[in-house]
Amino acid sequence: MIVGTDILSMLLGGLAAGMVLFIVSVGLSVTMGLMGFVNLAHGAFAMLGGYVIVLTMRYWGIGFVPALALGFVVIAAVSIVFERLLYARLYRASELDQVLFTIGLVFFMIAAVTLIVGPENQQLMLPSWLQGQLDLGIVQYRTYSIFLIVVGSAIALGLWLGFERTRMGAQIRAAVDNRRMAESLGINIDRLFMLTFAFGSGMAAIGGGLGAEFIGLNPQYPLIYLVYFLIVVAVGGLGRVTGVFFAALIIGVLDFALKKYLPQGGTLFIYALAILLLLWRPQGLFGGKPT
Amino acid sequence: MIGKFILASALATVACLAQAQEVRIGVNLPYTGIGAELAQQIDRGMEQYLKLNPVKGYKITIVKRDVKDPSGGNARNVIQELLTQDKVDVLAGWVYSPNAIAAAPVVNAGKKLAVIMNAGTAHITQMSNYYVRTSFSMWHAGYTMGEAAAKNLKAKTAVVGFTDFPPGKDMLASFRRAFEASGGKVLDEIPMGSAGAVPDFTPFFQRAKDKKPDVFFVFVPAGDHSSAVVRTYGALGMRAAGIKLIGPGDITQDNKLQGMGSAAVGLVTMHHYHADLTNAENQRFVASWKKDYGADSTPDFMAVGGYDGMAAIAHAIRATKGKVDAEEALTALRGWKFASPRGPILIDPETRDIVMNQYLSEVIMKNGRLFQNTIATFENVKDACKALKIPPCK
Amino acid sequence: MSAPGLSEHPAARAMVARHRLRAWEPLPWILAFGFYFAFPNHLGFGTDLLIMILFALSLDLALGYAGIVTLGHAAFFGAGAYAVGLLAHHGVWNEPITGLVIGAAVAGLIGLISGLTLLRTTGLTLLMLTLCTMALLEEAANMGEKYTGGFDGLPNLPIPPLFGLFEFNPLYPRVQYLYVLGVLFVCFLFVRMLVYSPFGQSLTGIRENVLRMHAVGAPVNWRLITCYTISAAIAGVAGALWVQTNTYVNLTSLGLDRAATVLIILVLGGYGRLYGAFVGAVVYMALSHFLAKVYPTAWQLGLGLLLMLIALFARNGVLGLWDRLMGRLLSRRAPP
Amino acid sequence: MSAPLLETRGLGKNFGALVAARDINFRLEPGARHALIGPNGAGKTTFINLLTGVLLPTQGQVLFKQRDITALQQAARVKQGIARTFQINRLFRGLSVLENVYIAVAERLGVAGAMVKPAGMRNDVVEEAMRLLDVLKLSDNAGHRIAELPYGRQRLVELAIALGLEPEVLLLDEPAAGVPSAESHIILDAVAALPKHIGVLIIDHDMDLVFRFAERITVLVGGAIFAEGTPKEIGADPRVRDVYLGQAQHG
Repeated sequence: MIVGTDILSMLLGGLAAGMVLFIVSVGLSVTMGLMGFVNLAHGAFAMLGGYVIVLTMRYWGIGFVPALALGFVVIAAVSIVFERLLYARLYRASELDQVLFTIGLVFFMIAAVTLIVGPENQQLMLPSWLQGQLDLGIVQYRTYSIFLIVVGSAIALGLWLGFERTRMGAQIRAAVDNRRMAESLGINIDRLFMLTFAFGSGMAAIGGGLGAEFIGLNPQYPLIYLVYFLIVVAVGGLGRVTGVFFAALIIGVLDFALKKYLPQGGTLFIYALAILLLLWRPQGLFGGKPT
Repeated sequence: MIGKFILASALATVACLAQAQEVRIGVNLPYTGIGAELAQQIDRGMEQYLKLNPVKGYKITIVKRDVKDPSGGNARNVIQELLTQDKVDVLAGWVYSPNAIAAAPVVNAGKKLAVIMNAGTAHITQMSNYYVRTSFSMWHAGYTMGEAAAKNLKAKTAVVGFTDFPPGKDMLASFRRAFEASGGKVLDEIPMGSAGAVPDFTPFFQRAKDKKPDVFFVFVPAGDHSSAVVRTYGALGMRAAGIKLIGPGDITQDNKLQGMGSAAVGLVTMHHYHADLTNAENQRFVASWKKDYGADSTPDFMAVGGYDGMAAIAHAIRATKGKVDAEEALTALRGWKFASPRGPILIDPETRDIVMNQYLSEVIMKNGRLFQNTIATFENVKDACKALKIPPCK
Repeated sequence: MSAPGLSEHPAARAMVARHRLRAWEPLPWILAFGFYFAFPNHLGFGTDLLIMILFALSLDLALGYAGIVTLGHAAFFGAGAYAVGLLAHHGVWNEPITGLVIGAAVAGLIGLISGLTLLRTTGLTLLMLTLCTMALLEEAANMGEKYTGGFDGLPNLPIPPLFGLFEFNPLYPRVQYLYVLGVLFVCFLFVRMLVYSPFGQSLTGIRENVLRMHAVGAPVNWRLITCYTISAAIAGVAGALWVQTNTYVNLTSLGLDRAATVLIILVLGGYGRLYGAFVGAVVYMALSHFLAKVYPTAWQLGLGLLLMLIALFARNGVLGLWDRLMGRLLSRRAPP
Repeated sequence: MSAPLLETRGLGKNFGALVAARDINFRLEPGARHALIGPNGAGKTTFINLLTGVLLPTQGQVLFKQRDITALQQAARVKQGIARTFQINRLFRGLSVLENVYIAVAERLGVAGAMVKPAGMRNDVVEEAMRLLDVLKLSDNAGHRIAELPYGRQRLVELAIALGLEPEVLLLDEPAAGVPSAESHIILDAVAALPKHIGVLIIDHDMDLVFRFAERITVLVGGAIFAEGTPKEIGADPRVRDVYLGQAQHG
């Protein structure tokens, strides 16, 4: 039974981390799939969202859940401004220009946050009902991790339904698969992209807030976790909600397991794993047909 | 890769006499980037020393240069330029050990007194004969804590978690050696990610919890790492499981302590300094600090490294009548004693490293704020790495 | 059959003449020499600058000419650096010139192997693969502490005098500066030759339209692998120089910081053009110097803004901007 | 009937459940002027991709001069003498017209991998590229970058690049697509003036072009050959009229 609870606690911890990865990365996957835009600044929106959530809770005293909603709205609105004014100019630019622009944006945001808020880590004050341990019968585990797993699953289910059942979801799927075809069917790609971008950034903001408790929140956040977000997206396949979901969970659990059972290996395994997966399936585990 | 930054051309000058002899001190610290906070502590420590103990009869000019990061490369260029271009008489600074390692050949070629005010990897003082250290070696706290954990805290088993970089490995080695020599047993050693970013500590702590040790000895860099450690320790219910969290003073760094909240109560640490020490020197130091930088600001062990470093330089200046010839200055500093805010200190005549007290403290809640309560004092502790000649120490 | 006038056509003449030395081309070298005499106390900085130029030049070959968008070029810099560092530290070999050859060979070999496996992919996948490969090497160097010194690196490497005559003085790095300048010059000539050769022309073709290159029967993958290997070898030389002139090696030689910096430098100067690396390195150093003075805590802010502006408005960096300004001036003077 | 230059036998290609090409038996004679027509989605581009080696077939064979080239890569087929143009320009937009053609010629002459001698000193390559541009009346534009040219001229560069490969088989994918009608005669003239020994397969919607140019027409519908014959026969075939000509409003 020792071994059983051991593995169970590892699964719970890994799933919780994976859920955060999923919530942050899903928007990145869809926008990259739609526009082929290499957006390395996605994590910066997650960071900004995290700051909005943590700081409004601290200074305005609003609750955790309302703060999450506020973070979503604020960052979605901010990202629309960025998208219309800046990103839109680069849709047809080369990959390299997109990489540069978004790296520049990351630097800019890191510096801006450092100047305005400060370089130190911001601590999220969890409401009391999320603190401590929860007895699951077989195993006692961190309440907040269980909360993340529940919330992450609900979000994944909601997104999946939205993708499969709504008109806009259908449009997005069509546009990811064949953009020119979708355009010729009268889908307004620019508008679709703007909305997806805003939604994805808003989700990232929620992810930034939800993750602050255990992956921290400081100005360097967009750079530190960039590689993880990109690995999730690349492995999950561009523009695939379910792909990103499973990729995030797999990476979350594997990363947790490797750190717990083979901490001497450092980050070596996760990089090696990403390389092997990408060589095996360059379009991602759940990616579409190679075109 | 970034070459030189004459960062703050702010030349802090303390002029006493118009025609006083000038002594130029070249300070290398990470004034920008993640180390900026540390640089500020050391800077203020130096400033406080000069304010509380003016060096009369000499004009002291401080040339500050930014080394940005622990890459070694910047520090090396900065120190080369301090020597050849700014013609400094004394070198000082060094927050990061790799910078002291990388700069050693330049320091040797430059033949100037070089005072290390923070970097704590044990063997770096042996890389140049011009290095004098007024901060600490990782072995000071680690080794003493190893003994104290077995003897004072009566622990039989321990798990060690450490950030996977040289100071962390030093800390692991020193703690394990002393703890096992005192009859304890280290059940597991867990490398917990790199110093560059605060990791999610959950998997590492989960592993430690599964081993059910008496104490969990953790070393992480001061600052954001330590807040996350305390939080994860609380969230995983390790205290309820009967596991005591202990470590060197880095995890209860003074200027971060109040931000940790009540989760920090009960932490037991070993260090050479905390701001709640009750000696007269420290009370004068802390009072002056709070007056100058605000009541919320607290000096920490880095500040005292800067304070004592400047004290050493001042002693060298007086002893050499302002010439600060390296050989003469070193002779003067070997065996030099000083009443520091951290208690009495001595520069070991053989190793040029510091000899000082170590304090075992427990965090308690007192008058609504977290307070470090000294439980036991270990006097005149030497760097055990060099005393025991454990490689790479000689 | 061939009209005699064809080879006299201006376009043909431009093509025939494009590899010839232009009047201003000695200028950077004269400036580099001038620096030696003008700033004898900044030669440590100057040496690092020259090494960065060489590194950026190597990246230009892969990224600027062949269009391989990589985020992991520091892997090769680090490979060259560690090759030289490890051999010197363990007392196997430390002669400088042959050290460069070894650094180039090791980095080139890693370039060849990774090129064989990675260059089949493009876009995000390639970006991630180059990034992860570099991170993997960095972590390996960190973990192989017994040999590599881990995070602390290998200090105090014994590097003997150049040609057995010229000592590397750590305090006054005159020899280092001239040595690096000489190596940079040789490597530059080599890159220049490649760029103007038919091989270089076909790399540009791959960058401009890879599908068309397939359709003209070009062995695209082999060309890319060849280019990537050469580029890696030159980066290895830069890394080897860095170790020899600093007499130590540590993890920063193959981190993301270095890879990002070299990318920024190249783009700032202008990629796909021989002198972009030179202009970029000088501008970056000057800017970081200036901004760090004015805004010590956040020169990143200025750098970020600059990158965004370049990506948005000044495609292809300072030299690209210069070209366009000159183009506008010329067209105004001489209406078409 | 002489031996065919290019031939397919039972060629088929499936994308999952979708059949893009089915049992295609096709012959292109030396020096032929052959057109391939069919409604949208008939599989014309798939067929070209199968011929050039961009796609590998699910079934069947491709033969060039009666040798099986089914397994050959695209580059190897080019070396054998199969060249193509693209429906949408695929040019080196940042390079000059001369450099565009230079790349193709250098590739054919096998000097494109050479690293030492400057490209400009390969007089043979430069001269041949210039000669080609002269033939296509592009020499005035030789120094211009592609991006500076009007679209019609760019289409000519497509053709020049393909001719620089000295093909025996030339596959033209909608050579006049996107060219304003005022300029399209330039393309038509150039196509009409192609050297006689090249076997040309032209794929197009433009019936004027097809009927003016082709000696033989193949109609592709739903991935399979629907009809084949002379322009007269095809024009008179009522079934073709039904499925294609009428529907496409071209007749």
